[in-house]
Amino acid sequence: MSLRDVLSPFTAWKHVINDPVTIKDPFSREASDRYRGFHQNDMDKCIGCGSCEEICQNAAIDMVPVEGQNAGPGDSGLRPMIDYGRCCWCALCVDVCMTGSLTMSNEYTWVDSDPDAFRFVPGVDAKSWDLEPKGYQREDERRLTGTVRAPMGETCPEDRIGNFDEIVDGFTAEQAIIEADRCVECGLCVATCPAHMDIPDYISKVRDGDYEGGLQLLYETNPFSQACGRICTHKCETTCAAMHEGDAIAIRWLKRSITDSVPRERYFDLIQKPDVPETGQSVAIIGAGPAGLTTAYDLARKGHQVVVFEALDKPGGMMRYGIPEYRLPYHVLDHEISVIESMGVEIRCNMRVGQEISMDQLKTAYDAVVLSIGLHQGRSTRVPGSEKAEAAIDLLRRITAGEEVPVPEQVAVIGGGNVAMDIARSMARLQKIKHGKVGVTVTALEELDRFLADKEEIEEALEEGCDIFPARGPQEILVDGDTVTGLRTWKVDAIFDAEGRFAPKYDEDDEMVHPAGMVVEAIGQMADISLLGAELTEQLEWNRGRIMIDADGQTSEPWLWAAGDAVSGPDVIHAVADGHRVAVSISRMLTAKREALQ
Amino acid sequence: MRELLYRLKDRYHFGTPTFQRDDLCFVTVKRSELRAILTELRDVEGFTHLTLLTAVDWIEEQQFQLTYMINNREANLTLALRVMLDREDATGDTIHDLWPTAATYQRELREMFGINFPGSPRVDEEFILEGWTDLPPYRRDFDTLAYSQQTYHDRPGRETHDPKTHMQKVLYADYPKGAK
Amino acid sequence: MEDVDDKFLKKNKEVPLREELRPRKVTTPDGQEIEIEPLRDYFCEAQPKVHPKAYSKIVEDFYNWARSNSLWILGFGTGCGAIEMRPLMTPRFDAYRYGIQWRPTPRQANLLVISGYLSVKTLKRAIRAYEQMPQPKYVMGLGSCTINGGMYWDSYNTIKRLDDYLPVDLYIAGCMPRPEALLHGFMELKQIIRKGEAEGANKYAENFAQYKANQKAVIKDWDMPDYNW
Amino acid sequence: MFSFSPDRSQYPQPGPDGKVEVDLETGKYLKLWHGPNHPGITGNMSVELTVCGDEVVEGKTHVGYLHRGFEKLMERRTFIQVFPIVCRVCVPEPDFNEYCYAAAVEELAGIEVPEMATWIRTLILEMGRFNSYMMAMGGISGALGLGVVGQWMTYTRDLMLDRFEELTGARIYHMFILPGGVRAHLPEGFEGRMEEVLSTAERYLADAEKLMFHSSVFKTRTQGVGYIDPALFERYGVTGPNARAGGVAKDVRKDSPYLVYDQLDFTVHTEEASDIYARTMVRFKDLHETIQLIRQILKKMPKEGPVMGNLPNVLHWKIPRGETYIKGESSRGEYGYYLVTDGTGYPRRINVRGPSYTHAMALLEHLISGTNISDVAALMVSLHTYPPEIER
Repeated sequence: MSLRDVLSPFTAWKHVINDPVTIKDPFSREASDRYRGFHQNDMDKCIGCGSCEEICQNAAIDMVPVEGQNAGPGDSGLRPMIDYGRCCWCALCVDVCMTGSLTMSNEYTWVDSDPDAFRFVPGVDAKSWDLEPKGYQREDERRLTGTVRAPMGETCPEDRIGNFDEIVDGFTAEQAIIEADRCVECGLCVATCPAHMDIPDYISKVRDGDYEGGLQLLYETNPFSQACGRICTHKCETTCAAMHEGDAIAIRWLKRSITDSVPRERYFDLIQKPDVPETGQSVAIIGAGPAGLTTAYDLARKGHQVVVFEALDKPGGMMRYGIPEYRLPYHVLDHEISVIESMGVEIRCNMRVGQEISMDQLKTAYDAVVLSIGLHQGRSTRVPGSEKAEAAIDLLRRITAGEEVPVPEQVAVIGGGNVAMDIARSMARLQKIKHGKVGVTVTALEELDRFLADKEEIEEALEEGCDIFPARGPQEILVDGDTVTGLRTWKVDAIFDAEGRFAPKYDEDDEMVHPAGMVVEAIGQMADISLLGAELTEQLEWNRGRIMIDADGQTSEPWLWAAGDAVSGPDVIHAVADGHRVAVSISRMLTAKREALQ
Repeated sequence: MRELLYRLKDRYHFGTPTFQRDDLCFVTVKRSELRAILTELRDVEGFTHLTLLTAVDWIEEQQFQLTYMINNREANLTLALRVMLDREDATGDTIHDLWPTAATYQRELREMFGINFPGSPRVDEEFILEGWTDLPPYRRDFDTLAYSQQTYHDRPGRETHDPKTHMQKVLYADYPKGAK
Repeated sequence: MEDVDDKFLKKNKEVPLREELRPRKVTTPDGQEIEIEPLRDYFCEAQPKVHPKAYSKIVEDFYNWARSNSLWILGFGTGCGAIEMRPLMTPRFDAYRYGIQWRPTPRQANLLVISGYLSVKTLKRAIRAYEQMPQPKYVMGLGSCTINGGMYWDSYNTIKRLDDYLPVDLYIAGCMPRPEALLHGFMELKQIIRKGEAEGANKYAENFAQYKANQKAVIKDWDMPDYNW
Repeated sequence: MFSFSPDRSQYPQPGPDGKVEVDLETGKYLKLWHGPNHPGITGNMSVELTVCGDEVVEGKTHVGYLHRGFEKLMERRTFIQVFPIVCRVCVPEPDFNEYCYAAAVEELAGIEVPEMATWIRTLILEMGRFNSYMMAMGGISGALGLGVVGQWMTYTRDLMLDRFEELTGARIYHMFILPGGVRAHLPEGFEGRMEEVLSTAERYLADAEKLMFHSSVFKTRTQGVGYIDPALFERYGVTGPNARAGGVAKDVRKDSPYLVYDQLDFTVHTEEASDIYARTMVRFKDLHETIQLIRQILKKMPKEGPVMGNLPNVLHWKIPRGETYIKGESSRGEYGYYLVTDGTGYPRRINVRGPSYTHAMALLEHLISGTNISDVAALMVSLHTYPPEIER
């Protein structure tokens, strides 16, 4: 033991003269900028998808309805309630939040003698830290769910323009799994889908590789899953939780990957008619489009006898005669319809109601009649010379039917919707085949970003060499004798007036002449209601040119229902939803009738 | 590592080894040979350090996997020997005389998995739990959530809603779901 | 197949009394023979009593003021939150300036801080520690796990609601709460005491049977007297 | 003649197996519970001592006061949900759990970690080591009555917690090392503030050195006390500073470098005496090494780059069947995670190999018999054990 060892501890005394290290006011000490303190939630951004609840390993989060937040497209109306008797401040909820609405402040003090007080809905129950800008936020690059859509193979524009082959390759199994993996299964899309398909469930089937189970799930809500997997307007993808901070899930392509992955002959084993007794009641359906055939499918599966009357050569309606083959190949549609037929649905083609058979005959021969006639008449711009213009819908039908259509070197299309793109791209293909080059001009009233057509459609049309002139109003179709020579347009300044009514204003100085050997009008369609006959037309109630129906699709006549484009506007998935609704309503009526008889 | 297993494989029965990394290998051995292998590895091959001893419950196969992880600190090699035991009446062989610290592991396994190690010191004494009356908790068939909810009480008053069903209730309750 | 309900209604385990707790005859080093019955010798069997208020309000207020300014905490780190008490004992946060200090034995403490989750094994010790503390005494629950189980909400070995087993006067949210939050909690507790609302100990005495029933429902090897102080 | 050594001739002599027959009825023995509520215990655990006079005849470690059943809870949680709970396994040095778990998951799931993230991980681990050593130094000095050193160490540790807070967003449970990377970059000006902490720490350590290693009291109480025979190291699974104090220069960081330790210069310090003094000394030197390492990391690390690799959607993340073991050198010795996956979204089994498990159980029980009661606390602290990682 040296003297040094005895003395050296005394050196600690030098600290006597040091400044104290004590924090004078520990109560108002702020935590660091990144501190994971109490939660904040931006009510405007939150969509109530429940991913935070899903990831919370403490079961600390409940999704609860709150005042002032209503359910709507892409918003469940629920908001997270956090139980601070459970929370561990790991911030996984912040990390996983699909919109970035959930954050954490750097507040950390909450004392209370009531143990039940530690629950609150951030953003709704006012707290002192609601507006605190500091606190934990996720770094931009870090996401716990994938943000980028799996790439989709497509035929390149040069290869696809000269033919009507399908453009989109569809996901490979690996791509489909990668894409399906991004889904957070919140189910917001289900509410948006008109047919309320079980989207998260079938996506999870893709993830698990159970395509057959997925197919059965699809057919529970949609007998046109193959078609919808290709040409659906996919409203669901506009409310996908993933779209807020990345690409929406490619729901449509995933649906397609299910239907493509199951061998065609397996369909008939997987989707079988349920074992129900024949009711002996029968239903006539006018029009073999998606609405009519969905109704037929549902009713046949309930044991009713169903006959579908189709005016044209082949069933499919607008899916066959309106949608070009490169988007929905005919063999897919044929197979789809054969599945429906396997339920015992009888389809009589070339039976135009009003000509081959009358409405009255149907009324007496069947227990119920469904009107699903679609929109097969093109609207006209009624500008000078418009009598020389072609209707897009007509032209598409003729192309499908294999009729000879005139293919001039220059074509002008009026309209900015999907039909306009369809006809433009179809004509472009025909031009390429006939003349070796494309000469299509598309003009529309709207600005490009407000076109009604899907973005991909526009992009693909541009890729294929169509010229698009947005904000051009048609003024005259120039005619030289019997032949069309071009289209004269003015620049559009505004489409609607101050009250929001349709009243386009033009800049007359900005005039353009689009030379064209053919002008196609694609500005909308209407239903051909001549089949109803004067008497029935008189009896029915109407609403702005459309047959008025109730929530179940029933018209003012007790035996007549209406469904599909003719009443809901042009959209396959809407038509399917209509079909289900009408089928349930008819079935209910038929059951009541049967029970009354017994 | 490969060379070591190659050297030993004539005398002992090994399953197919998994070379997880260059310095980490898993291999299944027979229970009857475990002690001899461990002794040889420890005394001859330099695997002197028992890193851990634990069990995995493969309830689907009705087996417990005992993992003896031993480490050669000079060569920095880790070898994990798996021994499969029947889940019914599981009994392992004590190695506390090779490594005294194994007694602790064996006590834990006895308590948490119900695997007995006859002869291991204090193996039947309570280790971590006190007054435990249920199944050994680390067994897969013991449901901790159910036990917890029945033994302790959650604070009442919580209720959650699934966004999908909630939206159905609020937005489209009258839509007929499917064709079924 | 065993009935599920039955499985969980198992009777408390019959445990043999620990060796040192058994009554026995002992020879002292100087040759005397004495009889020892530890459970009787070490514990008092009297039930807890409700602590009456002082007759005069002024006196009671004075008492409460005095109590609030001498929070002596039992230095028993029951769970992870204990690690944030250490900074409070050191100069940086220096809780001593507020009349708060840590004591090594329950006999000298009047505040039991349950620093986080309690495993069943620790609960038994915590109850003993609490009962050995002289009145008036207070309990503070620290962290989420004392409120509703926290992140151990599905654990088989931790209690979920502290107030089932001990009367809690104040909770501090956090996992774990920072020293500053703890200080806030102590200040809040002082306020409560000063107002005369920190009645935890009396609540414990009043609902003694209920608390004991709750405690015995989870402590399967109860091997001590019902109340020990 | 007055003697410092008391008369212990009446004390029982151990039998040939080194054990003493304890018969409570002889009245010679007393059962003494050291903990769980005891100032001289490292955390919430207890040692059941059987004493004769002031000499410990037998000691049994009792743990389980902090048992939360983590290994069971992890089996019920998805791979991402395990991430927040692993750090709770060890309170004073949680980062090792995060690292080992993340590395195990990354290995089995085949996830690449960006370089920047591995540097930040190394930094975090060294900061955690700093904290842990500070606790150990404070603990050992406190156990021997040098309260002021404990105060200094807690203060410097607290300064480091401030750095932790600004980097990770929390003081104790950082939850920063996500599988796939880390949560965030270094904040602006972090290096400067870290340097302040490190130089303050060095100042206090210089003082502490005088108070501890040059104090006659400390030396008398620790030198030659709590000797572990290096021959026992392998058999009792002694690793880390406890082994290094007995001349075994083993350190996982050096022997099988993980993260970026192969790009860092550091020395593995050893002592020969293998007693409390030597163990404390090794920690003290290692603490300086850690300070040096933190400086080195901050200097050498890249300034930018991504900190997160690509994760699949964590809400339904499945990992193929496999098993692995990841280890690292924590402040107490070899820390490891044994992860078994079975192809589902949940781990089949996770086993935590904490160094305290071997140190505080079999080893402590072996060492404790024959010591003086007053040395028990110092002995326990010198082994540097944290109860939560023993029982998990």
